[in-house]
Order: sequence, then structure tokens, then C-alpha cells
Amino acid sequence: MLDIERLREDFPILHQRVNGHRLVYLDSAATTQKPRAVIDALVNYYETSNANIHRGIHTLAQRATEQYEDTRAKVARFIGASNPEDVVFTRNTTESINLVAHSWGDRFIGEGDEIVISQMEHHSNIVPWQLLAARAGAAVRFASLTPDGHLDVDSLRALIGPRTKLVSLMHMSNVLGTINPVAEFAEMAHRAGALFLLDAAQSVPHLPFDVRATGADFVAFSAHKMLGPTGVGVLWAREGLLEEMDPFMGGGDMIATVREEASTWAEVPHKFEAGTPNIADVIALGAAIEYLEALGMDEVRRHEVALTAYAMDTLERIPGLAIHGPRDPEERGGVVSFEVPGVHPHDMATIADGHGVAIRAGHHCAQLLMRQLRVPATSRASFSVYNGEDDIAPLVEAIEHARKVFA
Amino acid sequence: MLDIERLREDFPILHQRVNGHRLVYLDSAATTQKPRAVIDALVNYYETSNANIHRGIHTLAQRATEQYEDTRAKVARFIGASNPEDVVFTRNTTESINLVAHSWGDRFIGEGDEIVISQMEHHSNIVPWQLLAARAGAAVRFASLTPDGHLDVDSLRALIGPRTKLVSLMHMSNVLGTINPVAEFAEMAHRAGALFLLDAAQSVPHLPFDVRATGADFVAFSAHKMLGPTGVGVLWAREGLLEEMDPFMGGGDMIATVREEASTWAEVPHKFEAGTPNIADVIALGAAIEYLEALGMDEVRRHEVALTAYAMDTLERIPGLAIHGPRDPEERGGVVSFEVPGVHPHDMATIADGHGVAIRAGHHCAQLLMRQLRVPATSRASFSVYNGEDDIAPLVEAIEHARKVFA
Amino acid sequence: MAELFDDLYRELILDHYRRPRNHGELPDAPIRVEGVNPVCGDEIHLDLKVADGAIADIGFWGHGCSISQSSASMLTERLKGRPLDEAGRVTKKVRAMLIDGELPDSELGDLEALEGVARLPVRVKCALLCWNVLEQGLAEAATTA
Amino acid sequence: MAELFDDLYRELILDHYRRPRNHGELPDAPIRVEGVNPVCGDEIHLDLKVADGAIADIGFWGHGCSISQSSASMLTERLKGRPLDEAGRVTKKVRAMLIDGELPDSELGDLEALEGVARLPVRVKCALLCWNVLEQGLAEAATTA
Ligand SMILES: Cc1ncc(COP(=O)(O)O)c(C=O)c1O
Ligand SMILES: Cc1ncc(COP(=O)(O)O)c(C=O)c1O
Repeated sequence: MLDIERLREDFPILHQRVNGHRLVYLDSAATTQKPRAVIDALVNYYETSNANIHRGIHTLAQRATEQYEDTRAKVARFIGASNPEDVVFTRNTTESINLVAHSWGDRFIGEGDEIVISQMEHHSNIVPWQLLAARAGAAVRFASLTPDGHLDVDSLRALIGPRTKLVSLMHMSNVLGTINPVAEFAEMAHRAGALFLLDAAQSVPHLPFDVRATGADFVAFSAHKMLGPTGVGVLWAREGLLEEMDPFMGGGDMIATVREEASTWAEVPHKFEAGTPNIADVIALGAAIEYLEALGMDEVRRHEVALTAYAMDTLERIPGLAIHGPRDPEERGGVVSFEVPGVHPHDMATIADGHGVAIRAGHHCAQLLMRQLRVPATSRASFSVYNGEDDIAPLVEAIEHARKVFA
Repeated sequence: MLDIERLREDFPILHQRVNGHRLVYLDSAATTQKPRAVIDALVNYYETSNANIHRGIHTLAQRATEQYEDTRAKVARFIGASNPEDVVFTRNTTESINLVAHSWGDRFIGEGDEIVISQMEHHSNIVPWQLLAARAGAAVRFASLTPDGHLDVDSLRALIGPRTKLVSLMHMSNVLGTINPVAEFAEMAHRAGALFLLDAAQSVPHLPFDVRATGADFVAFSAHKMLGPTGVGVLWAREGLLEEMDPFMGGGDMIATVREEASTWAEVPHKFEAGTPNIADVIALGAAIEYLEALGMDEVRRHEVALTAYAMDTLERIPGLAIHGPRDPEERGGVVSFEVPGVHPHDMATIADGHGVAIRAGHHCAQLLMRQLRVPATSRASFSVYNGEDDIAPLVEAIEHARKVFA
Repeated sequence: MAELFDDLYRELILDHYRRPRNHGELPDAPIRVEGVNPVCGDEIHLDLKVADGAIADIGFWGHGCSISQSSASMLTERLKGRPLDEAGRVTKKVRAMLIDGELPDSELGDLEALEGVARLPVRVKCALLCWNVLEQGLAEAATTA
Repeated sequence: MAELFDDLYRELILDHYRRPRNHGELPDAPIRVEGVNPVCGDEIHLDLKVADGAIADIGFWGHGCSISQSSASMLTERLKGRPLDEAGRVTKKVRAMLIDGELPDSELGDLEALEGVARLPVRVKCALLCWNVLEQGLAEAATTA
């Protein structure tokens, strides 16, 4: 079991008061807080090893290159991938998906082809495909949802056909918490001869993740949602796929030779990392991974399931309060979107802030889903390893306060 | 005058020994070291304010958003731009240029159009245009160099014509040190009805920069070369230009509305910042700018001219040693590429490292220029604010050692 | 402090939120304008009749948080039947209060209740939404007049 | 420490760099292979004659740093006239020494002088370039034989 009290000691930001109350941070689905080990990794890098990588011969450049490439290996290990060379560092999940839309999509998607996604997706897994479809004359098709907040498997099956070239779906919903049975979806895609991209922004940080078990051809996620720094994303691709793809951005480090007539590309993954990468933050992601590995992802998952169950049980006791998404905590992650009757989510979030409780209110970059839920916005509490049951009481207090204000 | 002794106190990394010697860091053109103020800005952000920005209502989100947008204003001020909204944050110079190649280029460059660059350019200002030209059926034309390492103005003039849609040139060479008379080049471009992009990766960090005086329509540079963190680049565009451009990447934060049929875009600059940005490092760039402003960019330039003059005078006393680029230190930045007869640059860099001296050896992402210089690689020493005349003696010692080894 | 938020959610604001004034479409309104805050989804529609240099009639509807909706309700109450130059002046003073943190002017009347919003930058946009829509509507009135 | 680099730049390496053995094209070589290290621009060309299960003749040229060029010179000296299985074994042992930091095997002969390179990861690629090119050449020989 995670010892939350001790663990919170590792997160300096949590030891502050906000509007006179202990900070209760319930917005980890947006971005997580960072343990001291991650902050120290940044400081240590800049104080001892900072240099530009890959082309340098001097000692600092060697150190920086080694630490940067070490993190590639750590990422591969963390997601159960066999080749570090299949891991590309980007800025965030969004860039990882856009990279695929350009480097794979512009090459393999043509007139009349179809890309299947769902109404549950984050904008980052919608807009890149709309842009690609517009460039290629292709179409984006949207699988629908069941009333209890699952992806409607029949609707997905009906959409996937001979024109489908790519199925791109989220692993865990950032609004409903729903965990999708992605291995099944991957199989449906593959049977139709399509590739399967997995938006794992909300899953890799919160549960034991094995890339082989997902069946995915591409996996995208962000360091900042897994206790790591802002500015780093990961794209993993099945062995051999990166080689077939065109470069995304051109520039330093991604070339083999540059001539006036034409240039040739460096080997993967470097072909996709143009210019000076975000060296320090990549290295700090390595520290975040080590921190999570030390906790154990099984433990992390167990903790968050228990906390989610507790939070749902507690919130549901508030008269009229409604929770979106699956009722069974085993079928979802630590994300609880709720409605307080008569209280608009923005008012809810402002009043919560007055109690030191950081929740998010809005469309959560999921406008299609909001339309399905027939709400303009929701209030959302989301958890990470540093949250405990003692964070729920202040949330309940804030909700009661809001109900009183808007009674 | 800069007080180098005191100033070095601000850079923790410099207080170490490498291979038994004081670290002498002469590789700032690749990336600069970071003052304590920049490292502290990162630590402070993660310890007090970390949150996702723009959509958050709680206190941390407000703090983070404010600090992030404050840096946009600081960047605008630092380069003499009037509107913070014309500043887009990217990963690095390379992404800034690729963004223009896609968002502006894919819209405005067509069959038969021409993009004029030069043989002096960094790969980051070559390859994006080659990729664009291949997509659009356009052509890239290369202005040549004079024997003393200047851009050949006649050759540039001859290339710019009615088909020219863009002229894209570097401000300061990362190999030769040459400072180009860019206002003159901008005028040539504008007279032909073309736009002018300025690769300011090596100039913004080292001299007083006024975007209006350059005449540029686009300016690109990197935080990591100006005492800031890795992972942040800047694209500035002349007022109104960003509005005319298509989005680059799609995803969260860059949209106004997302519908199944189509989406609409957020206002600039947000339209070009898809997904969670590199919040912490953008804020730390703000600290780097404040540090440079406190030193005064006039002082920085004066210091580097004097140090470059001293270094060139000293190195030229070594028998047979040749320095590339303009002879007059007023015409160049603090970048000195040199050849030691009989010593390959990689051997030179390895031996220098044995003396604690970090120099760079290679093609410096400028293979076209290497071909013009008729060398496979050069050795390069490059300076920043923390370098002093006492850094030159260890370099000379290393060169003498190398000459002895390869005598 | 909880007081900050008690100050924000003053009774007057809540009253306008619960019982919005001039709510609903104006049949045959010659001017219909709307605005959306893409960040939070707040939506305000204004229907306007302008005659003899004054806002002859005004109605609003929409959805969103208490701040955006009560601000719109107070706007209609304050400006219905008032001359255009007064509408312009009040708009300016609301902006000064919300954006620049200036003390509310006596001309603002009930709108003074929005003063607490100025301390919450993310909510200022909610309060301003209807005023931007009004400006758009009056600009339209000026060109069609 | 300066000794690290004295150890790297041993007299034997410098000697091969200054006076490369088997340098230049082999006229009528049935096999011509080349390799470039894109990171640093080092270039190695190998010309090979394979006959009766042995490297009957070998020549090299190219340009680059002392490590890449002396490694190639030592390679030709060590393997000229030697059986193919010996070439394979020596290649393996050079890799083991440079990549895995294993102690040099007596079969390596002069090549042992490259031992110091193993401690400088960025320079290992320089030393390995010619061995990769050799492997390519022998693979070609196997298919054309
Ligand atoms: C002149 C010039 N342009 C562009 C770049 C690319 O910068 P970055 O690697 O930060 O994208 C560099 C840095 O190496 C440079 O010196
Ligand atoms: C499911 C999902 N996909 C994608 C993203 C986008 O992540 P980022 O903003 O790091 O690109 C998010 C985060 O908001 C998310 O929750």
C-alpha cells in the first residue's frame, strides 16, 4: 500500500496554503505535480552536465548524450517495449499524434480513406485527423458512446471497414474515467488491415502498461501527466513503422547528408527529432519513471481504484449530485466528473478554490463528448499518487458550500 | 564592463574540474550554460505554481497562466516587438522555421515559386525549405559566399526575382561568426514582393536586437542558446501574418470549437500552440531574459567583441593555424572556427577535453558551408558572457599539445 | 479566504442569476447578436431595438456560469431605454472596473456588485462577455441606421 | 587527466595514421565498399579480393580522424592474406574490446593499441567504422562467390 503521508513529503508544492486552506490538488488529469527527485534531476543536469547532445566530443556532451539516451531506454522498459529506437521524444501527446498524422498519414492516407476515432476523444486525437483528412481527401468517422459512458463497440465495429486505414482511440477517458478494452479494438483494426493508434495520455501514468498487450501500432503520452516535467511527449511505434515514415520536421540532427539538390535522413528515432531536443526535461522524465517504478505501477493502480471508489461513494451521498461515466471503479481511472444541480461548473471551481481545492471545470478538451453528455461543461476531480481519502472531505465541503450559495 | 569573475559565480556548472582541469566551456554556440536565476525559476515554478494553463480556474492555474503569458510579453520587449500576441512558443529554432514552412509555406508557396537561402545556412534553415519545395513543386536557391566568409550580396541579388516568395537567411553564422547586414537583405526581399525570415538563433543571444531594425517578417530563435532552458523556441511574426496562416498542429488549446464536421481555431498566438506547452521552461526563459537585460545587451556585445579579438590575436600566433570567417571582430560574433594543420578536428576536440576545454568539432550542422570551405569539419570555440581572456590560455595549451602529438 | 468568494457571489449577483431580467428573445428584434467564450463555453445572445439614439428594447438569453448570466441580466436592466452615449459610457466603466481594477463609478448602479470579479482574472472574461456582445450589436445598429 | 589521452594516442596509432599501410585503391578489386559516419564525416573505402576462403588482397583510403584512419590501416595489416573465419573472429574481438570494454585478446596483435578508445564512447564509432565496412564487403563476397 502507498504511504500517502510519506509520499507527500516528496512533493514540495503540496506544502502550501491556498486561500487560507491546505492545498488539495485534484487536477492531476490536467497535469500532475512533480516529486523532488524530478526537480533535482533538472537542477543536477543544469549544474553538472548541460551540453548539446549527439554531436559533441567533450565530457559534458558525452554525459548529456548518455543521460538523454538512457531515458529512451527507461521509457521503453516502462511501457514494455523491446527497442529504445522505437521511442521518439516530442513535446507532448498532441505533437506525438500530429507527427503520426504527418509522417505516416501524409504518406499512407489518400482520397476516400477513412480514419475511425470516437466521440469520447480528446481534441488532440480529433483535430490532427480532421486536418489530415482535409489534406488527403479522406474522412474521419466517429464511434458513439453507450449511455453509461463506454465506447459503443457495435458502433465501432460498424464503422471499421475496407476503407479504414487507421483507428485512433484513447485508452482512458480524461472526463469519464472509462478504461477502454483497447486490445479488442486493436484486433478489430488489424482484421480490417488498419493500424491502431493508442492515446495513452491518461493510462501510462496510472496503471501497469504493456505495449504488447495493447496491440497498438502507435502509442502517445506526455511526461507532464506522469510526474515528469512539461515539454516532453513520447511517441512509440511498432518496430519497423518509423522506418517507413517520412520525416516530420527538417533541421539539425535528423539528417545524414545535406546537399543543395536533396538531403538524406538520419536513422530512426533521430530522423524525427529535429533540432536541439528538450534535453533537460527528457532526462527529468527518466527520474519520474524511476520514481513511479519504485512505487510500483500495480500499487499505484490499486491506490487510485480504492480512492476513486471512496470518492464516488462519498460524493454520491450529496443530494442530487450526478457522476458521469462507469459506476464500477475497476472499469475506470481516477477521474470523477460530476454535476451539482443548480451550480455551474465554473462557479463550482471558483468556490472550491476558495477552500484550497483545485478542481477543473470546463469542456476538458472534449467538446464532442460534452455534446453527447448534453452539458456545456463538467466539474472534474482527478487523482494521482499523492492524493488520499483526506482530500475528499474538503471537496465535499466546497460542494456543500456551493449548494448553499446557489440554493 | 562585465565583471566575469562575479558573473561566473552565477553559473554553478562552471565550478567543476574536467579531466583534472578547470572546466573551460567554449561551446556556447551549441548551447549556453544557465545562471542560477534560470535554474531557480524552474525550481520555484514546480515548487509553488505548477498547473496546466489557460483553461484552469484554480489558484495554481491562474498563477501558471500569468507567468507563462508574462514571458511572452518579456520576449516581445526583449526583441523590440510591440505585440506579445505576435510571439509563438515552439520547441526550438528548428520548429519555429518548420512551423513557417508548413503554416505559411503550404498556403502561399506553389508550383514554380522560389525560396532563396544561402550556402552559409544551418541545416535548420535548409531542410524545412527542401521539404516544402518537394511538397509544393517549388525550388530552393542558394546564394554563395565570398572568399572571406561573407554572404555574396551580388549572388543574392541575382537570385531574388519575381518567382521569389521567401528569402530566409541567418543573422549570425554559427561557424564563421559572420554577422549579415540583414536589413539590406530584407529590403531586397521586400522589393521583390517576397517575405524575409531571419534565423536569429546566434544573434538574439549575443547582441542588442531590434526586430523592426532587421526588417524581418519572421524571426526564429532558441531559449537554450540565450542562457535559457532546453525545450523552448520562439517564432515572432510581423503583425497580421499569423492570422493569415493555417494551423500547424491540431489539438487542445488551439481550437475555438470542435465539431465532427470541422473545427475552428483559437486566436493567435494560441492557434499555433497545440497541447500542453512547455510551461516551466517558457517561464524560465523569462528569467534568462531578465538576467541578460540586467547585464545589458550592449555590454554583452562589447564583451564578446573584445574577447573574440583577443582570442583571434592569440590563436593566430600559433604557427600554421588558420581561422575561418571575417578578420574584423566587429563584423562577427563570438564564434571562432579554426584549423590546426595535421590535426583532425575530432582529435583536436578530444585532446582539448583532456585539458578541461570544451570545444566542438564537426560540420556544425552546416554541411553546405563545409563543402565551400573544402573541409570535412572544423574545430570551433564559441563564447558567452561567462567566458574571459583566461579561457584562451588553456585552449592554446591544448592546441600546442595536439600539435606535439601529431607532429 | 472564504470571504473572497462570499464577496464574489454577492446576493445581488445570485438574484440576477436566479431571476434574470429581460430574459428571452425579443420578437422582431432588428438586431440579434451573440458571443461565446470558447475557453469555458459561456454563451450570450442579445436582441436589440435601437430608436431615437437610445436602446429602445433589449432581451438576452444564453447559458453559462452565474457571473456571465447575471452580468447580462444587469446589463439589460441598466441600459434598457437608455441613450446610446450612456450605454457607451457604462460599458467603458464596467471594463475599467473589471480589467483595470478601478473603483466602481456611481453611474454603474447594481453593476457595482461585479466588483469582486476583478480579483479573479479567469472569471473577468465571463463578466465581460455580454458587454462585448453589446458593443458588437451597437456597432451593427450604427451601420444599419 | 592528460594521461587518458596519452593512452588514447599511443605511438602505434599515430604511426598508422602518419604512414597508413595498404593505402590506396586496389586495381581490379572485385569488391569495393565504403562507409561514412554521418555524425562526424569520417569516410572509409575498402577494396577487397577474396580467394580460397581468405582475404587475398585489401586496400583502403578515406579521410577522417586519427582513430578512424589508423583503425583501418591496422585492419588491413592484420587481415591481409588471412582466412575469412579469422577475419570474422578478429572483428568480433575488436567489437568486444571497443563496445563491451573487454580486455584485448592476444589474437588482436597491434589492434590492441585501440584499447584506450573504449573509454571514449563518442570516439568508438570512429574506430568501428572500417570494421562495419569490412563486414559489408565480406557479406558481398559471400553472395557473389
Ligand atoms: C544559426 C542557427 N540556426 C539554427 C539553429 C538550430 O537551433 P535549435 O537546435 O535550437 O533548433 C542553430 C543552432 O545550432 C544555429 O546556430
Ligand atoms: C486523453 C488525452 N489525450 C491527449 C491529451 C493531450 O495531452 P498534451 O496536452 O500533453 O498534449 C490529454 C491531456 O489533456 C488527454 O487527457
